[in-house]
Amino acid sequence: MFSTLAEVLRHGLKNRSFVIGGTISLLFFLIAFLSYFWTPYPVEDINIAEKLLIPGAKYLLGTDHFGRDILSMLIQGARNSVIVAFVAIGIGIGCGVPLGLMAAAKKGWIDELIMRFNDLTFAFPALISAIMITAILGPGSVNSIIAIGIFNVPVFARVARGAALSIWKREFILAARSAGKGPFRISVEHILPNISSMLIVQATIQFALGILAEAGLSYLGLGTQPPMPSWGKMLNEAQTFMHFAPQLAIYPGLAIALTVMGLNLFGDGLRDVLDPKLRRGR
Amino acid sequence: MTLLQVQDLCVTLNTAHGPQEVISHINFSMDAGEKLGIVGESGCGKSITALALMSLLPLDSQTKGKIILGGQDILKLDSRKICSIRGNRIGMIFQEPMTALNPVKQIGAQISESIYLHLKLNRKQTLERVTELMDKVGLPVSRFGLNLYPHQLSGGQRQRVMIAMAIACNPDILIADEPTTALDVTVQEQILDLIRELADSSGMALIMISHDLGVIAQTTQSVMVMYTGNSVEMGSTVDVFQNMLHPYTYGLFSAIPHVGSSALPGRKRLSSIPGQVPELHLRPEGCNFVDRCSRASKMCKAKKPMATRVSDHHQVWCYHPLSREDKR
Amino acid sequence: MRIFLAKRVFTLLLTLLVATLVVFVVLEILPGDPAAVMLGINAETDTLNALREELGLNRPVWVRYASWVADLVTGNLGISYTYDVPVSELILSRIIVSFPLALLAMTLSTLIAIPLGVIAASNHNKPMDFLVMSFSQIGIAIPNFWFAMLLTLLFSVTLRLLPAGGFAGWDAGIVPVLKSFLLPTIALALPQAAILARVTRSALLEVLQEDFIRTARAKGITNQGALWKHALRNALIPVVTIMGLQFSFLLAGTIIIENVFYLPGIGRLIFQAISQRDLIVVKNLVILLSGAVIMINFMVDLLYAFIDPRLREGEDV
Amino acid sequence: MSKIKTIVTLIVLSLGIAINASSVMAAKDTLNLGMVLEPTHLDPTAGAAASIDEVVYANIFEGLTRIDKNGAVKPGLASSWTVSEDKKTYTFNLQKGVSFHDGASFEANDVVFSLNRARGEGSVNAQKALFKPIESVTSKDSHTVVVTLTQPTGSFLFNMGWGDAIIVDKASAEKNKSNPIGTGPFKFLKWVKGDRIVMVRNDAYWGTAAKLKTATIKIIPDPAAAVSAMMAGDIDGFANFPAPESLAQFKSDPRFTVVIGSTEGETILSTNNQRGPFKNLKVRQAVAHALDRKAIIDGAMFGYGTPIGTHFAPHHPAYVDLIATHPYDLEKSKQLLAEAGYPDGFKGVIKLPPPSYARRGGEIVASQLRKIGINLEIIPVEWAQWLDQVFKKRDYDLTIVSHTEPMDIGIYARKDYYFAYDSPKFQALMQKLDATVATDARYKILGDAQRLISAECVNGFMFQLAKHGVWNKNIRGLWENSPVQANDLTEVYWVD
Repeated sequence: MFSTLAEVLRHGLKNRSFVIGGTISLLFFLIAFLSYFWTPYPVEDINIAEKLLIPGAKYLLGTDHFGRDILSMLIQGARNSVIVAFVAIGIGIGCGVPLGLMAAAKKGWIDELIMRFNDLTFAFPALISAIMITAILGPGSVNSIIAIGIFNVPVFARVARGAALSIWKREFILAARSAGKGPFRISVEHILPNISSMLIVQATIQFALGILAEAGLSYLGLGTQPPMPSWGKMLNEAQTFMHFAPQLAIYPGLAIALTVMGLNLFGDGLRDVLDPKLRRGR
Repeated sequence: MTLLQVQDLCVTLNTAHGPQEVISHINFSMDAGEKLGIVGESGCGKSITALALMSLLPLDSQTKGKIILGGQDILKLDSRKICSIRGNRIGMIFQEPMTALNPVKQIGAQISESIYLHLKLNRKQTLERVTELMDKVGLPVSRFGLNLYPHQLSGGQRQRVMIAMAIACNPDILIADEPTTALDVTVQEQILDLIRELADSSGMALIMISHDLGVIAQTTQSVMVMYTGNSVEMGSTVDVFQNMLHPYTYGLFSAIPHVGSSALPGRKRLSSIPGQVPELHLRPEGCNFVDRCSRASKMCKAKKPMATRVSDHHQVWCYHPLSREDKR
Repeated sequence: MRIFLAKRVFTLLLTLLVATLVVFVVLEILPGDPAAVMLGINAETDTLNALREELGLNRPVWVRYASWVADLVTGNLGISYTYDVPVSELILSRIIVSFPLALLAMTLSTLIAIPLGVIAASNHNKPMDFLVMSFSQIGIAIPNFWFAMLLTLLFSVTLRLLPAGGFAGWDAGIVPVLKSFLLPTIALALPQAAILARVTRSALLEVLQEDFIRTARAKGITNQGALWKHALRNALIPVVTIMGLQFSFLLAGTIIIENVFYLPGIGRLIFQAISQRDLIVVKNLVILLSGAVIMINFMVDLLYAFIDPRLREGEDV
Repeated sequence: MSKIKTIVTLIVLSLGIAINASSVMAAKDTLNLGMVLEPTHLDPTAGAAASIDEVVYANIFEGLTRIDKNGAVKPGLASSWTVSEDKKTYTFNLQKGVSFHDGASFEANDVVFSLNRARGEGSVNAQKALFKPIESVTSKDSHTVVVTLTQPTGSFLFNMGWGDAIIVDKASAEKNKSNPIGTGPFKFLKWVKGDRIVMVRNDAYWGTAAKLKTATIKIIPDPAAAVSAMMAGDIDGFANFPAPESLAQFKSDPRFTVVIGSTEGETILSTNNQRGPFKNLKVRQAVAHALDRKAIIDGAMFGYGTPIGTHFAPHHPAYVDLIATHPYDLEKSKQLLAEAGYPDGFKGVIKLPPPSYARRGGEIVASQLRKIGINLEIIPVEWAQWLDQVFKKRDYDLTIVSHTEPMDIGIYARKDYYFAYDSPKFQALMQKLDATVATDARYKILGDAQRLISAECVNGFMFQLAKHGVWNKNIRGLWENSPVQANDLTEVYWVD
């Protein structure tokens, strides 16, 4: 199932959404990486004299209400979104996948317990659990990572469990069991590689949702804190200027939308490439 | 009166290696009530022929040639007219009963669907028709309620439901695409007997598709042997079985173990046909069977053989058909 | 079927009990003292103690937990610290906003998403499919508060057709309420419809490859007929799952939309209650929500059994 | 196809007209006033939130005295009063023929009950300190009350005008939180939590009746939603508009007038005088020189706000302009830091409460102090955490808050206050101020107090919060300034 990277690319390049999504996502990661070395203007410095300038030669995309260059903030914001979404997925996979695998392997009351625990975490909509967490630990990008991460755990647990259950029914698993392997080793050696394509696809989609969640949290003032810029915060602060300086809201909104769309397209393309059943259909 | 005429049928499908001609230049005709068998290894295009007759081929396929049913070429019909033929004039039974029925719909509803569509009976008449069909296929409604779901029936029983659905509107032709392959042997016999009885009793023409020569022998009057999309030999079942001419047909028959043959003196090892069935896109220039044929000549490699008619109901596509001596 | 129900109801109650424990512990470690929030900067320490006594905050932890669970069972949810009004009344006044809004958004989203999903699936890889997919990509990608802002800018500020927000109150009649619900419903429904359309499409594509679809067509049913009569019902399982998740999200996850349209819904009540440390409201509201979500999941399970007969013997999906 | 299109456009058009028509007719004697913060309840004697007073003060509840729009003390329920020579006994003659909204009559015992309730042990009154000087409250007859003080208190009449000192009826006092019963020109009608509070004219009012029939206070916490609500005509006006950045747009819109006034809100960079480097006066002076007040006002408040050099409201006659004592001078600032032993600066923490003046002001102050080497980590906190960490436990270096209580320079005399400023000299000044009643003597003491805290740079005094009034141009009678936390609607009416 999990073919080598070269083969994935070979098939991928024929798939439209894989290509478009891939380029946008790559661009997004490059920008985020770039922000470590260079941004057109330093992001921390506030210079009120040049506030709310419209896009021009000096500031390509204009300046915000504190006179900071919007382009630099977008580049810096990209880094923030990558980190928040990336680590949040790490938490989601790190805790969710083992839970899902265990639920599928053990069945019985452990499965029931994990699934009910899943329902419980789904019970608290992401935003509310985020608000609770930031109220306890205080706002900040670290805490929003934890909040989004926690929300990812049940998603990965559910996906991993669903995929693992269908693999457990397959003959080659019976063969492995008859060879005396315990459920733990089977889960790691046989089940995990077979559901990894599903997990990768889910990861890209959760990455996109992670960026949206971070934007939502920043909107409520709970996400990344100054002086570190974030797209969500830029959008939040731009609201009151909607009527006479709309560009403040358009650029971050576009950045979020484009990145999330790119990641989703890439996820779709990846699903088609990795899932043999669908590959034949294209 | 010829019921069905297939003239020079060619079907091209999109595959991983680009468009490939899956079946080429298939010709045969059938009279009302006739029983034709189509035999060949899996992948030789027999199911594709059946789907072409039902015009159920995937959207991105191209079909050339003519299929004349009751005087009109169904390949030229628009989708609405074809729908009025499918299930009404031609019925089909599929191979895999476990997945061929809708798991969330009751069997009674699934059978009555084509009756509503084509015969336009009212509820009461349809119910009677369905009960009658259930009895015909050996699933009396007293024991098998119409509100049962597919997962509550065994493989054999589901195949009987499939048959009931296929013959619901008394079609002129019934196509059975390897109906018994997925069943165990004991049930296989019952299903084959059932199909044969139904075909005989209602005068339906039958096209039996199988890779099992025994099934073909039991149920058909004439047979067509196919290999990688071409028909290699066609004729009455008796002629082909006793006086096979094409090396591939001969190879097929010699691969069958005969019951008790091991007790005969001078036991012969089962001979298998050397080499592999070529991939669709790697088929040779001349006759497709050339690389595996012990009698292959230069001519065979150059050009695909034309049909040579040995008798009025036996023809073969080979430059060096087998003679009687070779078969000792 | 009955054991299936009994088992589920038991796990339901167990989960709720665990939820009460989790919520209580979380709120215990929440820093900040409700009394201080109410009395502000100049309050003196003795007034703070008087208030804390009045609110019963000084009782030991276990006593407070036990009395809360007892109250929960008897349905008396206590008095809100900040609003000094019975919590049940406060929550009720917010449910009559959030619940209809969630219902409206859910219906609109389903009415848009299922047909779009079917259209996309039935002309797979054709322009229509691409159109629906790009709509759904855009729908998912746009942050919903940005979309809400654009809606208000267009319909309320420039066209002045609809109010920019606020809730007219049910006693003001149906029309004003629907007018104030129109924009929030669209803002909530479109992103959900985008997700649901994608799920419907991929579920349908999966089912359309099954053998029984070919059997149906072999019976003379048209492509569309086979899709609506046979494929759709089989594709409902994943679709219903997503709808279940979406409805529980719509109940209280709409804090942002309630903020943009200043609607007095449950989302904002929770957000306000947490920042004002109105712990009684937070505790009871979160439990109510968990109960509602678990109830929704339970109903989704029942729907599974209704849709797919194979599930009626109690095996889990 | 075209036939269908015409029908659809017809429907949309008629829908549009119908909606617009209904909202225009009903504007005459009702008012929709927007407010940002929803009051937690409606009893001003049991909560400190300014939003409570902004709804009920002078509208529903009245006190013995009343603060008018210029901050002067006017007669309220006490029509007149006499003060004894030793300034320790006040005799209030009460208005006659006054009744509470529930019909109960207003007499002297209501005053006795209200004042004793506010200063008693179990009192939950947020401004209990206002009643500390009271020694006894007795009613001489049904409409005269005598109040004796332990020591002369110059601001006693002003204090009795606060929202926390309103007079309630014993019978309805406990229920005031959700069903306020007062003597004011408006009666409470209903409160849809999270959405709006509705008041109607009290036709049995003892004084000049209110001109409005109904007044609705609409709660809109989100500044962007406030802008849309005003633009869409849902709201008639905001006494104090939350988003100063959009005022320019309201000015250019013919439908609205923008009235910029002042408030009692001294917005300061509160400094923890006992914490690390800030113990040292030179460091505090360095900070004072590093604050560019004009940039802070332009950046955070978009130019609305008057710079201040001390903790006093500039519009008050006793104000002393001390901005010149610490002008903006980075070089001097760096030099002072070096003298104090921090040549290359130090790290610190600034905790910011939710209001936008704090969050935006904090970012600007942090970037300004970064120029002289003071690197501040910004930690935003909810009010609950601010009160707990900053106000109670003093776990902070710097914070930004606007003290909106009127005449509150006295807080610098409280040793336990979160500034951690303990100056016996200042405490003595405050005692002297309490003892003097003559206005010019009081103003002189207030001047010395202002000079002292400015010289000692107790806090970074930045600017006085402005009042951004935005309302429909046909409305008259709304206050320009807010000398006390209130939205007095008694004189509001429509013209056109």
